[in-house]
Amino acid sequence: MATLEIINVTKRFGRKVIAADNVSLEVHDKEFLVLLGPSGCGKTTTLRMVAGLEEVTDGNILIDGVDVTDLPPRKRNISMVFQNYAIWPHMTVYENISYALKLKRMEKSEIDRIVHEVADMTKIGELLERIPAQLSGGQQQRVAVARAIAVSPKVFLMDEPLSNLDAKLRVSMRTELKAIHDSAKATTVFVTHDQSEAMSIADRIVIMRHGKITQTGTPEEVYDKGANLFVADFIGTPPTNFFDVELQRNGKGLHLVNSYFDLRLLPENEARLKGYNKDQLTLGVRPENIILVKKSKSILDTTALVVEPQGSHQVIAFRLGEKIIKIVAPALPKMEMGETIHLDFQQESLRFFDPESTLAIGD
Amino acid sequence: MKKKFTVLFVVLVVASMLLAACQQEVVEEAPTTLVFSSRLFSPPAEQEFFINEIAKPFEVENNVVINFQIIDDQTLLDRADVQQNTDHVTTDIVVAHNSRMAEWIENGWIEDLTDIVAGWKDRTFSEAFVENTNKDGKQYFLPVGADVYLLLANNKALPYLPDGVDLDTITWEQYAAWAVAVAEGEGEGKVCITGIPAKSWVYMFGGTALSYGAGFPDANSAGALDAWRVWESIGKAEGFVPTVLNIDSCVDPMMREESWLTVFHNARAGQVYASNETQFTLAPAPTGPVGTGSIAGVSGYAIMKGSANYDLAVKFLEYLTRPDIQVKLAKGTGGFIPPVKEAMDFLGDEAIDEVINKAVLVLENGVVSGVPAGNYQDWGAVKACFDDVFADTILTGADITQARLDEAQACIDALLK
Amino acid sequence: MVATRSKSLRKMWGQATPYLLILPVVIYYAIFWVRPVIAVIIGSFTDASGVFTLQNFVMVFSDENFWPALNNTAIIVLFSVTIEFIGALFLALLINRKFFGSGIFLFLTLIPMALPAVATGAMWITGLTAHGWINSLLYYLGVLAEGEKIYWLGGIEPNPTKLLALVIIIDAWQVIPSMMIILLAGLQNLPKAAKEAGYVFGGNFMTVLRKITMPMLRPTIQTAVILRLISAIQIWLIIVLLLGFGRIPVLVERIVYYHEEVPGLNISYQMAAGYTIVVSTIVSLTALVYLRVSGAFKKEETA
Amino acid sequence: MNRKVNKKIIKAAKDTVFYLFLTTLIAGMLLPVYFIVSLSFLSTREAYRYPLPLVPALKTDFELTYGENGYILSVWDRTDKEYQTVLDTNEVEKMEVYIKARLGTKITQEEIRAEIARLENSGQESIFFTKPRSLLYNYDTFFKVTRDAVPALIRSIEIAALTILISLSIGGLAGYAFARYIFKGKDALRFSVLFVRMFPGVAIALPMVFILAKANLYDEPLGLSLIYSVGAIGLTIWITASIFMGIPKSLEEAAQVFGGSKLQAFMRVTLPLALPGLAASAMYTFLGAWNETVAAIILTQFKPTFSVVVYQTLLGAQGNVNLAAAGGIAMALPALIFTFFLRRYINQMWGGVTV
Repeated sequence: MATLEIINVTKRFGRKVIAADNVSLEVHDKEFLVLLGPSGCGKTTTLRMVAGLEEVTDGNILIDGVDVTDLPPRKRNISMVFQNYAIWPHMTVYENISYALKLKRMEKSEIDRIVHEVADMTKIGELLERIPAQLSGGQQQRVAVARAIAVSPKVFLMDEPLSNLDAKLRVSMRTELKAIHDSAKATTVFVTHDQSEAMSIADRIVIMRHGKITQTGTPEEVYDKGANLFVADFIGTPPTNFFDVELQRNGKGLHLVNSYFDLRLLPENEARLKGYNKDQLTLGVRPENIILVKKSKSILDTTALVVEPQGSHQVIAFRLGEKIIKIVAPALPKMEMGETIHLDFQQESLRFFDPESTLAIGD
Repeated sequence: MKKKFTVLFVVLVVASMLLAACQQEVVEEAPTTLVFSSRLFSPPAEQEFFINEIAKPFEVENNVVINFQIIDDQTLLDRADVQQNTDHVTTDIVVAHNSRMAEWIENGWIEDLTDIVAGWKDRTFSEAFVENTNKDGKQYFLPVGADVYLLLANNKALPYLPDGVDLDTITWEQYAAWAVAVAEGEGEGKVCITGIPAKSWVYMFGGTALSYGAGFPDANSAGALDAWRVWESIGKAEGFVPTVLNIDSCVDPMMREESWLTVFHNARAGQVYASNETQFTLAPAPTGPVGTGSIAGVSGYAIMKGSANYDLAVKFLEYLTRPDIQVKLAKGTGGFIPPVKEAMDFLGDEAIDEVINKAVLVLENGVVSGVPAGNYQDWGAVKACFDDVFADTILTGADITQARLDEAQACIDALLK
Repeated sequence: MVATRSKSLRKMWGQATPYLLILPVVIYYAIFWVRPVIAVIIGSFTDASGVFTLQNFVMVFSDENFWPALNNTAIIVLFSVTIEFIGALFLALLINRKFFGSGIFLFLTLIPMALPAVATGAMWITGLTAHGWINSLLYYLGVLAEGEKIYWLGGIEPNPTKLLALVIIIDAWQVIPSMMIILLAGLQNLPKAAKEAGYVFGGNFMTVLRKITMPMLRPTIQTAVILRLISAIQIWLIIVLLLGFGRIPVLVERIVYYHEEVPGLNISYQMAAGYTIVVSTIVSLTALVYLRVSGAFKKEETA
Repeated sequence: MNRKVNKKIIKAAKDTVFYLFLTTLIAGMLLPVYFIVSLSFLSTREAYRYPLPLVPALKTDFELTYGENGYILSVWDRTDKEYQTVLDTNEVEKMEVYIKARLGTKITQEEIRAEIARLENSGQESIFFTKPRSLLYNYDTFFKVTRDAVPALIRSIEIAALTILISLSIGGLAGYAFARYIFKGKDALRFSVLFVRMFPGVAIALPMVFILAKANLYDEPLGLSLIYSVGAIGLTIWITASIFMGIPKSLEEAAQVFGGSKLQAFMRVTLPLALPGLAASAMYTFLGAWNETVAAIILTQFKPTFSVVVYQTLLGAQGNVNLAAAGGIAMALPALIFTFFLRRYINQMWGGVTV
């Protein structure tokens, strides 16, 4: 298998549009890397440049140390799963999978062996003689994957391969893709805008925005240590709650204050803000880190606006000025709409952001 | 399926090309081909006759192939234009109508045949057509298939024939009276003339005018006025078939029995006559004070300049204009008049000979004019001047006025070269 | 150094690709089309001796047949495009229902389109004449009494309205199939769900057609109408076949008239060239206006 | 249970009404076509009767009697329901020719003589006899008179195929560019392609022919294909553009990723998918090239197209509408066959393939 290096790659469409702006990243051997970001962030463009389907305006792409920037797709030793699968409607499943192998002038028996192998791996062994129109969405997706792994590429590219599937199928395919990756051991770049998909499947996540990489890290890193407001907001459902607060040094300790609450920071958190000398701050708290407490211990009292029971837990939404804040609480005790709730923040997982630069502080 | 289609398509293309290539070889192996493009003998039966009865003996004798093609005058000229101006002369002989001969001569697309004709001692071409076929004393066209106008009547109209009228000596006034009587009796006009612009009305009217001593093409002379009066009287009695404006040839309306009476082209009249001899009666065109007037049309053979088979073409024309062949051709093609004086000796006494005889009668004894198309910028435009008078006076039943005719004459004169 | 050069070459190649693909067409038209067209354009602006003049256009505009021709053309275009569109849409909607035998039905409706002019000419002329098959049929059906006739192509009395109507109907008969094909293909590519939703939310056939099918079909309709519009303005052959020149003058018929009927006049070439320029100007303006009004350009820009 | 039956009946009734409606519609649309076909089978005499017979006769009934010039031959007239005289002659050959050419009926001179003898021997005033019609007489004549009809037919197919090839390859390339690329001047170019159709072709037909002739393409099938392509390319570009637009670009990209060059991707994936639509667009081109006469008649001499030979045969078909009809049908037939085989692809023409 192989490594993939993207070095200072820029893509411009026309004069004005910059789809990828000086993107650099490295994908390790056998790694499952997810490019994550909202639509239009340049993740698909980046992937397509790796595939060779889009010309690189500037920069270089290396696969296994070899510069492939100017090579056509077929000479890059990659394969790809397309968003709409792009399986050829005029060929049978077998023909779809064997297309690339035939072009490589492989022995017929060898092709046959590989096709059956990947078909079994993707559980479409029964469907080989069908044409795509006779397949369900999930089956088509499997064909696309089977076609992609049949060529044993150095790099395996997936462009939102699950986005056309229904919710349930998406979750199960997600697991299967991961399993297939584990058995095929292919270096994989996977593009998605669905953060939960990314979290569940990735070895490493690259978060892109406006054509730039904003953060790279393991799912845990990007979840717990979002590099900026955008990442913190983008990762996790419900998203991180943000509060604009004022830093107030009050005798013994540092307080985060706004018109709704006054939070006295624990010393370790105070230490994180040591180098920060502005008096405005954006506080980020994950929904599960806002906890229900007794009235006596609360720093914030409010009324539940909506309660969504989820079985294992419940999501409680309440209004704070203009904002709707959502918290995740254990399933019991069951809250009712309109009930007064008493809340506190778990101090060990608070996130601090500079409201001007939006960058995280004190990591 | 798609694959099959592709294969089928490719096979089709390749096969057709191969076949075409084979054909080409066949053509190359064949003896000399003489291309004969004609506006004459266009009815399929006439084509068949020309190919089998006229061309074949010559082909056999001289080991040539006559490529006989029917093309209308305008296309023939267009084709000649392309051939002459791009040096791809493939046509050898053309047959043009006398109303278009001037264009051929003026463009210099055809050979001067004066010397050749001088060598043929056994035939004398009819003087009536010199104006069209010759220019500056040189002979370019050899006349063939002359025509005059004959009266053709459906026998259903005979009961309306005014008493004492002999069809062989009928006058224009009697013809008009007859037409009026038919219209009154049937409640619908039955006279056919061509109503679509730029067809034959100018000739139909011209014949009448000549009978009254007018020249051709005269619109406003005294004789012409008398002729207009004849037609005016038919118009006023609504004697024309109601669909007159849609008629470009009287063959179809006469055969459908939409119309019963007409004076038109002898070959076409002969064609209708032959379709049911027991149903139709053929007579010479009506007469007037100065005799039986008729426009005489003619077509002519000419050899294209640059023809690769000039000698052979001359030989074929020599053959075609032989009096016996002229007669054979005339008889086989519906009753054209052979415009060679010696030809009359070869006429027999069959029905078709009668058609020709009647036509010859008109040609010989009548007041005949050719078509002086060469004097005008465009003969079609001259026709239109006459068509207009018909459309806005006779057809609508309005009076013919001298002023309207003067206007028409101005229209004609403006077109003089 | 070498690497960057090859890269920029590749890039240039990439940008040039669409132009290279179009190049054959441009060359083709340059050879076979542009030269004659330029000759006609020059001809329209010069007199017989080759001197620049606008006289040709003055002649065209003051030609007694020009305004009737323009008028007739406008009427034919307006009615025939409308009728053809409605007829074609109706047929397309019908065939789109995919009933048993719809394939054969489709083929049968295509027949008028495949007939050569010789056949259609003979067909209508033998039909419309007073003793033709149409009157025969009406007679057998008892519509016409014995001896009674309908003069389809007009009797002695000039009746241009009737003739125009006839031309429009005959033209529609022949053209509807080709327009229907376009609309049919468009219909078949529409997502079914949108239409079904229309019915679910209480629409009847007409409202669904008007509010859902038609708007979604708009690009197809635009293509169909623009192609038809262009050829409808240039209608002439069927008119001349039926009525000869000059009875119902239309614009392109005038061009053919000067080319074929009276080619010998001193002014024939100038008139034909003038009419040609006028016609192509009118066609392009109409097409442009249509494309603009129907919003085809906007769609193109965002695409 | 009753309800079930009722439903079935209602469904059957609805179907019947629907198909009745379809039949009426098609009958209305194809009525003119029926008459031209029927006309092509009529004898010349019947083709000019009024009211026109609705179906061709399969036989001709004759009456033979004595006349002024010999024998009077009469035929049964289906319109007037009586025997009508057509000939009064002594010549057997003339009778034979007349019966063949005007009545489209097979008869030999011996048979005529036999009938005459029968009349003479019978002592009656008249006798009757019946002969079968040769229904295909007009077609027969048409192909007999039309010289080289078969080579011309093949040539026409070849020219149409060539035209399709040229206009699809050249126009298809441009259509592909308009469908797949965004580039400067795209709209202007697309509109100018349309402009070619806006310029009245009749005005430049002859000059175009001149260019061809000067390029040594006089009397060459290729030359005609080149001329026909001028008109066909514009339409082809618009049609192919919308076909290619309908084929997802990713299919082609997938082919590139899986080892194909751009060309291979196009040939293996896009082209097969576009083929039905292209085939249907080829139909327009085919019909255009097949029916064209104006340029063909000027530009060909030894290698005329089928349309030219038909034109030449029918130029003088006055008084022979049945023959003209036969010629028209003979010409329409190949085009109809072509249409018949392509109709299944037509559906896919303008929007391409749905995946």
